[in-house]
Amino acid sequence: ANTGSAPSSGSGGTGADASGPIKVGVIVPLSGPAGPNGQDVLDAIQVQADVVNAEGGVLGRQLQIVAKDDQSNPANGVSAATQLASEGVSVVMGGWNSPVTLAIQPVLVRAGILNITTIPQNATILGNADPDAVRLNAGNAVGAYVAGQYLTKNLGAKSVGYLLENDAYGKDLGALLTAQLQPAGVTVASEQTFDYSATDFRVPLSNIQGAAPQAVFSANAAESSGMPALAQQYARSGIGAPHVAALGTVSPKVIDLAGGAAVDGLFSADIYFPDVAPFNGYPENQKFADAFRQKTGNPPDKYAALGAQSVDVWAAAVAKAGTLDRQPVADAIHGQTFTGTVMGDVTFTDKGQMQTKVYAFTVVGGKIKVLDEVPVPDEVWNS
Amino acid sequence: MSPLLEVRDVRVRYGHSLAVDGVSLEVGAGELVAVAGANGAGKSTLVDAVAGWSRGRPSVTGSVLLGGRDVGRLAAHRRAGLGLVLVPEGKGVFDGMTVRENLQVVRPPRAAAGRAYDVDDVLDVFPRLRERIGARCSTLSGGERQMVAIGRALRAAPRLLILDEPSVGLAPRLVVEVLTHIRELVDSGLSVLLVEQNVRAALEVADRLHLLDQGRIVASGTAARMREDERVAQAYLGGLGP
Amino acid sequence: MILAALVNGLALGAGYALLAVGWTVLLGAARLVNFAHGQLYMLGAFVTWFVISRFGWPYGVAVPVALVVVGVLGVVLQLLMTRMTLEQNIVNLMLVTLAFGYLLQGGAALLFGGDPQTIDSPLQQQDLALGAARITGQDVLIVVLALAFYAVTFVVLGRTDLGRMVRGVAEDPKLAQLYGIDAARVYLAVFVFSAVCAALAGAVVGPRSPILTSMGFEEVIITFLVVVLAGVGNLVGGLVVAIGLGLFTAFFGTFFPPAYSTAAAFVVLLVVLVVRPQGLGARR
Amino acid sequence: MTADVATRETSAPAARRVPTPLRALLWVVLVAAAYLLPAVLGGSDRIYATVVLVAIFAIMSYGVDVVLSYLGEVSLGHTLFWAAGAYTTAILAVRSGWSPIPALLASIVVTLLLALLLGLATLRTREFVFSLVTYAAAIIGLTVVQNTQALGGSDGVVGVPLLELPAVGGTYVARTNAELWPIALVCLVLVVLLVSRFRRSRLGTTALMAQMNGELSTAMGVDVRRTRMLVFVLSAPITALAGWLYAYQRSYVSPDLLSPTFLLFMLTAVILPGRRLLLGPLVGAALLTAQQQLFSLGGDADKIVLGGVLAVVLLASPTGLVGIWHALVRRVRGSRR
Amino acid sequence: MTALRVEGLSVRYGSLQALDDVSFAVDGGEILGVIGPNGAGKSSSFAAVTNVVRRTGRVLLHGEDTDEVPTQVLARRGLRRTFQQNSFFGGLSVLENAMTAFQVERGTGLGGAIVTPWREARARRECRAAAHALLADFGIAERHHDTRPDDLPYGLQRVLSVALAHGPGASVLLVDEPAAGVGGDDMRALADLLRDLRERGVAIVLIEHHMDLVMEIVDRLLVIDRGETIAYGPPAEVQRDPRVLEAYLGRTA
Ligand SMILES: Nc1ncnc2c1ncn2[C@@H]1O[C@H](COP(=O)(O)OP(=O)(O)OP(=O)(O)O)[C@@H](O)[C@H]1O
Ligand SMILES: Nc1ncnc2c1ncn2[C@@H]1O[C@H](COP(=O)(O)OP(=O)(O)OP(=O)(O)O)[C@@H](O)[C@H]1O
Ligand SMILES: [Mg+2]
Ligand SMILES: [Mg+2]
Repeated sequence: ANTGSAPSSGSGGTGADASGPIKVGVIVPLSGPAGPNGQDVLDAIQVQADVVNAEGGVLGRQLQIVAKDDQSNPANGVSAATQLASEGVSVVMGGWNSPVTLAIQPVLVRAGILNITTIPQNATILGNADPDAVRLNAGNAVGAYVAGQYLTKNLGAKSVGYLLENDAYGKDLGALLTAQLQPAGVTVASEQTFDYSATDFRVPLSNIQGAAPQAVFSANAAESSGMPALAQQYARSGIGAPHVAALGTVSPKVIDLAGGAAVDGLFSADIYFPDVAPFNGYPENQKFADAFRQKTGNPPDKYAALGAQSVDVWAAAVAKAGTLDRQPVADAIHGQTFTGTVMGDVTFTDKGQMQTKVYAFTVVGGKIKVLDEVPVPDEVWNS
Repeated sequence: MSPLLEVRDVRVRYGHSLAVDGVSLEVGAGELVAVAGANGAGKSTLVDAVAGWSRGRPSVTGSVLLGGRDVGRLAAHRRAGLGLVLVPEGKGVFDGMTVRENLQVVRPPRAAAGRAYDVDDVLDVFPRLRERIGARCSTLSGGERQMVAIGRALRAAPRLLILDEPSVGLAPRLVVEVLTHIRELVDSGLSVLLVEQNVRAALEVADRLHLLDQGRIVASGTAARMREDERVAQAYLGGLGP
Repeated sequence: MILAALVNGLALGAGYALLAVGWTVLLGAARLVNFAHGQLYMLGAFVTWFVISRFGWPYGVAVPVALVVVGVLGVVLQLLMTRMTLEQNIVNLMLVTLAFGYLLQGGAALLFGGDPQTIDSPLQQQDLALGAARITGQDVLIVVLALAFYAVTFVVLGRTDLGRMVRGVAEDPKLAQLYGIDAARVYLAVFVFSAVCAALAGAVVGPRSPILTSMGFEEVIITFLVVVLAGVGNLVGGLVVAIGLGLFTAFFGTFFPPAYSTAAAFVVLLVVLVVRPQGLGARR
Repeated sequence: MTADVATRETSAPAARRVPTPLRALLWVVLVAAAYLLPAVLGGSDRIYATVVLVAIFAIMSYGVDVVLSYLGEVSLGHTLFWAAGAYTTAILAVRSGWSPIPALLASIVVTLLLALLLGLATLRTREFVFSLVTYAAAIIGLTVVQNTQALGGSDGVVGVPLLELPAVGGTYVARTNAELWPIALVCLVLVVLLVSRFRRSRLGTTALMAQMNGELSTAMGVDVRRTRMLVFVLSAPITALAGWLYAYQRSYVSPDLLSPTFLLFMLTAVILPGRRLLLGPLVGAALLTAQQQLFSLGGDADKIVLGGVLAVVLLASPTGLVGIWHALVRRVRGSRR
Repeated sequence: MTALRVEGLSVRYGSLQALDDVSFAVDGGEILGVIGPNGAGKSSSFAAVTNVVRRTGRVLLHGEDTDEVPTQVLARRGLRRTFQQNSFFGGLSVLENAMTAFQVERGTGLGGAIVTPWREARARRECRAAAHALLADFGIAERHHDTRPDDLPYGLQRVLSVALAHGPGASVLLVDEPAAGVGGDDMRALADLLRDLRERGVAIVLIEHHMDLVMEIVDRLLVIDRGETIAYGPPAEVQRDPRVLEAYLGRTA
C-alpha cells in the first residue's frame, strides 16, 4: 500500500562507486539503556565483516561498516536511515526495537535498500511496509509455541500465571500462548501487566502469588533493568511455581544482573549459545566466536550472533544473486536455505523469517544449562 | 565623637541617568535626620544605596560608614546584621506570611544596640494589628501592611533605622502617632534616617532636615531653621501641601 | 492480599517520599522546579555503585560518599543559578534545570558507561515476611529514612528560625535581605539539601533493581506529582501524598492491570488539580 | 519578568520602521531564498530531509511558543496535539483512505476538541501546576495510545501513504523529501504569518496583558480566562499541522510522538533563541535539527551538547541567544564609539 | 439617573465583616471622597462594587443592576478603578501600557488581523494616537513614553495608574489613594487632574488619606470605620463630626 512507486532503481541502492568497498549500514542503539547491546551487535557485525573480507569480500569487494545510533527511538532511526541512504549503503542491518524497525522500513523501501532485521520480534515487521523484509530473530509465534510446549509438556502445569509487558510484544505473546494453552485445558490463573520501564514488580508478583498458579510465564524484554529485576524479585517472592521466561529474554547478562545463582531454576529458551553443542561444532561459529572474543574480551551472546548472522546470510545471498540490488538479493534469501552459517544450517520462510533450532535452558549455579531442543513446526515459523 | 552614620559623596546611576549626585550626610547617635524632596528627587535611591539594597540594578559609588566602619561593600543582609535596618518604600512585608510570622522572621542581632521589641511591644504600638495577627499579609489593607513593615523594623533592634516614607497610606491620626512614637524612640537613644514627603509632619519630629532636589542636597539645617526657610515653606508648606 | 498491598504500598510510597522531601522544600523555598532532580537521584545511585565496585568499600561507607559528591555538585549547580533564583525567573529555572539534567545524564553515560549495574547492599539480601507480604531489609531502611527525614525537616523548618528564613526567602528574596537574611545562602543550603536527599533516595532505592544512567525522568515526574499535589512547600502533605501514591499504586495494581497505575495516578492528579489548583494541602 | 526582548521587539519599530511594501518584499525574498536553500546546499536527500524536518519541527514548536511567550506558561502537553494531528491523519489515511486535506481538517477538529478539554481543565491553574496538569494529560495520552489496539498500540500505525495534493493539472505527489519541501515550506510560512498576525491582534495584546498583570487587565476590561482559553486552543492546531506533515513524512506514527524527546525539543527550540521572537522557534528548530541530523555526536554526547548550550545560554542571558546577541552588538557599538 | 448607586453593600472575609451595610451614590461631574482609618474597608468597597469579591447589597451602574456582571464587563461599561498599590504591565513601555487601554476594545480580532491586515494596521495606529493623546492629557511628557512604568518618577506612576483606569473614557472612576507618596507639585497636578475629569462629567469616587487634597476637591464625603458608615455628607460638615475626629483625624485636624 505504501509506496506504489517501489524502489526507483539506481537511486541509491547500489553504491555509486562500483569498485570501491561496499558500504553496509547498521542501525542500532549506541546510547541509552540498550546502548551496550547495540554496541555488541555492531562489534559482531564488524567482526563478521572482517571475516568475510579476509575471505575475499563480497563480489570481490571489501565490506565497509557504517553505523548509526538510533537511540532506541523511531525518529532517530528514520534520520539514521536517511543518512545511510545518502551515504550509499547497499544494505541496512538492524533496527533494534520494533517501532524503530517499522519506522525505517518505509525510508529504506523508498531508497531501494534492503533491510535485514536482526532483533525485533513483533509480528508486524514482516509483510507490512517492506514486502522484502528479512528477519533473523524468532518471532512471537515461535516464542509462544516454545513456552506453551514447555509449560504443558515438561512442567505439566494445569494453571499458568502471566507477567506481561504492556505493549504489542507482551500482549501478542500472551494472546498466542493462551491460544495454545486453552485447547490443552490449561487455565490462565492471573494476567499481570507492567510497563516496559518498570523495575518494581512487587504488586504484580503478590497478585500472582494470590492466584497460586502452577507455573508462571513472563514476557519482559527490558534486558538491562526490567527483566533482571523481575527474575530476582520473582525468585525472592516466595512463589513456589517455576518461572518460565519468554524466548530470548534471559541472557547471561540478565542472569548476572539478577544476582547469578539467586535466580537458579529460572527456565527460558533461546536460539543461540556459543559454547554449547551443537553450536560449538559449527566451524563458522567457532571462527566468529573466537574473533568476537578477541575483539571484545567477551563471548558473543544471541544478539551478537544474530548480528554476525545478518552479514553472513547477506553476503551469501549477494554471492548467489551476483548483484547488490535489493530485489534479487531479497529473492535469494526468501524461501532459501543457507548452510554453514554462524548458526548452522538455516532456512528462510517465504515471508523472510529465518528458521533456526530452539533450545530450552535453565539456570543452574548462575550459569545457563541447556536442556533439550524444542522442535518448532514449520507452520509456526510461517505464521 | 564620630557620627553613627556617615555618607560620603554617594552617587547612584541607573544606566545613563544619575539619580543621586554626590550626596554626603551624617546621622548622629540619638538623632532623627529627615530627608525630604519632590517626587523623583532621589530620596529612595539614596537610602537604598545606604542600605546596600535595590530592586533595580543601580551602580553605586561613594562610601557609607556605620560607627566608623566602612560598610559600603557589604551586602544588604550583612548591613542589616550590623544594625542598619531599612524599611523600604512600598511593599515591605512578606505577603504570604501572617502578621505574626512577619514579625517573627526577624531575629534581633545579638549585640542589639537599641531596645529589642518583642511582638507584643509592636502590637502595643499598632493596636489594629492585634486583631489581624493571624491574617496573611496579602489580605491586609494598605495601611496595615505599612504598620507591619515598621513593626518588623522595630523588632530588629537597629542601631540605625531608615524609614522610607513610613506615613504613606496611613490615616492622618496614625501618621502623627507613628511619628511621635519614632521621636520617642529617638529620645531613648535610637538613630533614625527618615524619608518623608510629608515635610510638615517630618519637621514636627526631626532634629535636622536635608532637602533633596534632582539627586543633590539643596538645603540643610535644623528643623527649627528649616521651618523658617523660604524655599521649604514655598515648596512644601503652602496651599495644597500635605 | 490487602495486607500485601498495604506493605507494598508503604514500601513504594516511602521511596517516593524520600525522593520528594528535598524537592518539596526546594519548591517551597526557591519556587524551583528542578527537572534535574531525577539525574541527581541517578548520580546518587551510580556514585554509590562506583565506590563499592571500584574501591571495594562497603555499602555503608559508599552511601555517605555519594551524598558528599552529589552535595558538592549541588553547590556548583546552585552557584551557577544564584542570580536566576534571586530574580525568580521561574520559566528559565525550569529550563536550566532541564539542561542540567541533560548534562548530568550525558556525562554519567560517558563516565559510567551504558551498562546496567547493581548496587550491593547487605540489607537487600535480608527478607522479612509479614504475613503474606514480604519486604527486604532495604525496604525497612527506606521507610525508616523517609520518616526520619520528614520528621527532622519538619522540625527544622517548623520550629526554628531557619524555617522562617526559608519561607521568607521563598516569598521575596530581595526583601529577605532587609530582614538580615542572606537569600543566596539560603537558596544554596536548600538546593544542596534537596540534591542530597535525591542522592540518598538513589543510594537506598537503587539496590532494589538494576540501575542505568538513563534513569531519572520517571523519578522526576513522580516527584513533581507528589510535590505539586501536596501543595507548594507543604511537607506533611508531601509525606501523605507520597505514601498515598504508593498505596494507590499498590491497591490499584491489585484490582486493575498494574501497567495502568501511573496513568491512573495522573488521572487522579488531573481531577484534583482541576478542582483544587493550589494542591491538596495548600493553606488558602 | 522576561519581557526585555519583547518590548525591545515591539517598541523598536517606532525607531526603525521599514516601509510596509519594502518589508513585504523582504519577506518574499526571504521565503524564496529558503525555498532554494537545500538546492544550494547540494540538494541531497539528506539535506532535503533535514530542511523538511526543520519546517515540521518549527511548526510544532510554534504551538508551544504561542503558549509560552504569550501566556507565560510552560505547556508540557503539546506532544498530545502533535500526536493527535499525526495519529488522526495516519489512521484516517491508512484505514479509511482519506486524502490529505480532509485528514488535515479532521486532525484540526480533533485537536481543537482536545485543547478545549485540556484548556477547561487548566483554566484555573498557573505556573508549575499548569505544567504538571498538561504533562499529566500527555502521560495519559501516551498510555491510552500505547494500549489501544484501535490506535495501533505500541507498534503504531504503519504505511501512511504519500502526500498527494490536488494541483493544477492533476495531483502533486510528494514522493521524496525534496518534493515534500515546498509543501512544508508553505505550511511553515502560513504558520509564521498566523503567529505574526496573532501577535498584532487583540488576542495577542490581551494575552500579553493577562500574563503580565491579571488583576489589572481584568480591571481594564480583559476576560482573563477567556483569553487564556483562546490562546491555548489556538496553539493546538498549529502543533497538529506539524503532526499531519510528520505523519506523511515519516509514513509511520507510533507512541514515540508522545515521548519526552519531542517535548524537550519544542521547549528548547522556543527558549534557546529567546521568547517572543517571531522567527525564534524556527531558528531554534533549525539549530537543533541541524545539530541532530548533520552534526550528531551520538546520543550521549548530543545530550551534553544540548544541555551545555542551553544552560550556558540561559545562564549568560535570561532572554536566550537574542539577549547574547544584543549584548554583543552593544559591546561592538560601544567599542566603536 | 445616578451614575453609580450603592445600597446596603456588605463584604465578609471569613469571620471578618469588612463592610457592613454601606450606601452611597455619585453622579457624573461629582467627586465623592471616602475616608476612614486603615483597614476600615475602603478598598474593599471598590472590590465589592467591581464584583471582585463576593458581596451583598445592590450596586446600580447608570440605573442597571450589576449583580453577577463580571469585573471586565463592568470595566467595558465604564466602571473602572485604580489600585492602591501601583499596578502596571511591567514588561511594556509607558506608551504601550497606555495603548493597551484602547486595544482591549479597539484592537482587531484575530480573524480581522489575518483577513484585513490593513485594518489592523490602521487600528493600531489609531490606538497609538489615542494613547499619545491620553498621556498628553494626563501630563505625562513624551520623553517618558519609552521608559518602563517602574522607572517613572513615583508621582507620574500614580498619574499613569489613573490614566490607565480612565483609558478610553470611564464614566465612573474609582481611585484608590492616588496621592499616596505624592507631594508638592505632583500633588497639585493630581488635584487639577481630578478636577478636570470631574469637569468632563466623570463620576469619581476617591479614597484618600491626604485631608488637604480631600477637603479641597471632593463634593461629598463618606467616612467608614470598621466597615460601617459613620458620616456621610458635605466635607465641611463631616470634618467637624466628633466621631470622625475621634476615629480618623485625631486631634490635629
Ligand atoms: N529602577 C530604576 N531604573 C531607572 N531609573 C530609576 C529606577 N528607580 C528610580 N529611578 C529614577 O531615579 C530617580 C530617583 O528616584 P527615587 O525613587 O529615588 O525618587 P524619590 O525621591 O524616592 O521619589 P518618591 O518621593 O516619588 O519616592 C527618578 O528619576 C527615577 O525615575
Ligand atoms: N482578601 C481578603 N481576605 C481577608 N481579609 C481581607 C481581605 N482584603 C482585605 N481584608 C481585610 O479587610 C479589612 C478592610 O480592608 P481594606 O483594604 O478595605 O481597608 P482600607 O479601608 O482600604 O484600608 P487602608 O486605608 O489601610 O488601605 C482589613 O482589615 C483587611 O485586613
Ligand atoms: Mg521614594
Ligand atoms: Mg485601602
